[in-house]
Amino acid sequence: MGFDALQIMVFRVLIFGPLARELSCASIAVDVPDNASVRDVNEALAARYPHKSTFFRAARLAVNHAFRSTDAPLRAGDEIAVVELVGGG
Amino acid sequence: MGFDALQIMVFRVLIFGPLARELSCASIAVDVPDNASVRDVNEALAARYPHKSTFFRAARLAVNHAFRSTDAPLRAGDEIAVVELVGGG
Amino acid sequence: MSVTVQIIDGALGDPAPVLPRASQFGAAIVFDGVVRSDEGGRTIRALNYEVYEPMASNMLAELGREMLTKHGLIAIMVEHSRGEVPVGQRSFRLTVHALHRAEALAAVGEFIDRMKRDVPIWKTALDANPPGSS
Amino acid sequence: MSVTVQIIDGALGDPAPVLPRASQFGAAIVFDGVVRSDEGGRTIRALNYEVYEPMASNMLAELGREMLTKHGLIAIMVEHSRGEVPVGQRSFRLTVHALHRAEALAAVGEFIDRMKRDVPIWKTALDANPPGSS
Repeated sequence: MGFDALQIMVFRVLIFGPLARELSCASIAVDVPDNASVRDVNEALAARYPHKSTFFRAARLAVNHAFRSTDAPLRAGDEIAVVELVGGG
Repeated sequence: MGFDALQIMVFRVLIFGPLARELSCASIAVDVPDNASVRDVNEALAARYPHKSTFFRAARLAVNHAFRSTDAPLRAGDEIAVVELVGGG
Repeated sequence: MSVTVQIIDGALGDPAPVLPRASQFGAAIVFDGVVRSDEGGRTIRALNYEVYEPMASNMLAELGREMLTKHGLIAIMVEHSRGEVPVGQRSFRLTVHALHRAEALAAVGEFIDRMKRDVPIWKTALDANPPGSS
Repeated sequence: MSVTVQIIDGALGDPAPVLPRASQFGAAIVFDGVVRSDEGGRTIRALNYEVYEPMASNMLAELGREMLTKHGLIAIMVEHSRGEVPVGQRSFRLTVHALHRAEALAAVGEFIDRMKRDVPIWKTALDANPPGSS
């Protein structure tokens, strides 16, 4: 039909801790193309919060409760979470 | 009187652990000159047990419950002990 | 060889009698993390721990298995609090049994460093004097 | 800041409740040394510890004070057995309270290395099957 590229997936990306308090929410909805990878979610988050784009581009994302490479493809229904820890002790 | 150099001190040097079992005793009597240092006790022990002379020359001695330098002078009545540990654990 | 992980609501209790009669290990370490009153210069009354489950438990168990293999441990037990833990109370406990002290100490240090970096648990300081209270 | 040293006849008992409510320290480590059944390849029933007193207690206390200062610890407690300790029982316990885990772990490792080298305590293995028993 020529419209394949318009297919999108919507994810509600979970956020926690200081980030959740800073943004006053517990999850962020992002749209990515149907063939998106983890990196595309980083970029979508960065675009959504320009003042935190550096953070979101580098942030580690967990997919279905495990860390994935940034190239890993996503499927509709995947649970995505920003797992960026502050460390310290 | 010309006989000052004949003055001696007698110490009963305490030994423990594997060394005490090997030599079947808990202390070794040694004679040293009146102006003896810790090193003289090492040498007297080495002379007493020629087959263990290397061990006794290098063995750490405690004097009155503390480690001393090998140059430290001794006085009659000092409590001397061979404190050579095997380490490990 | 065993790995156990527990996420516990609130402060941890007293340590279990961690040393059953056991002739196979030579060293046991119990590490307790305690909430300090001073958090980055301010006085707090508690820390609140947010734990992303089941990822946190999965990763603690995986990390435990990795330490067990790498350091040749006999057993490793992890307890971590979720929610509010008052100052002076314990929020984390790591128990390691090993043949010798060197591997037990190495495993404790490495486990905690890795946990801080990789396991999805966040802490928030709760001020002793919340805004508007005084 | 405190250093305590105890020489105890026979096996050590259960750990004291080492964590009184304390808002000043962040990390507590309890290290237990347990008598293993295997000592240099042979099966033993116990270890016998010979302790040269008061030098051993003096040196343990001195070493504790040195670790306290060097690593900035809050408290350090040492317990060591004297005499016979059966396999599976504890013969040594070191408890360290510190602000952070790094110094607590460093202090435990260094204390034990130094103790093995410098503190006049000797151990003798008591065989499971003494000569003539079978």
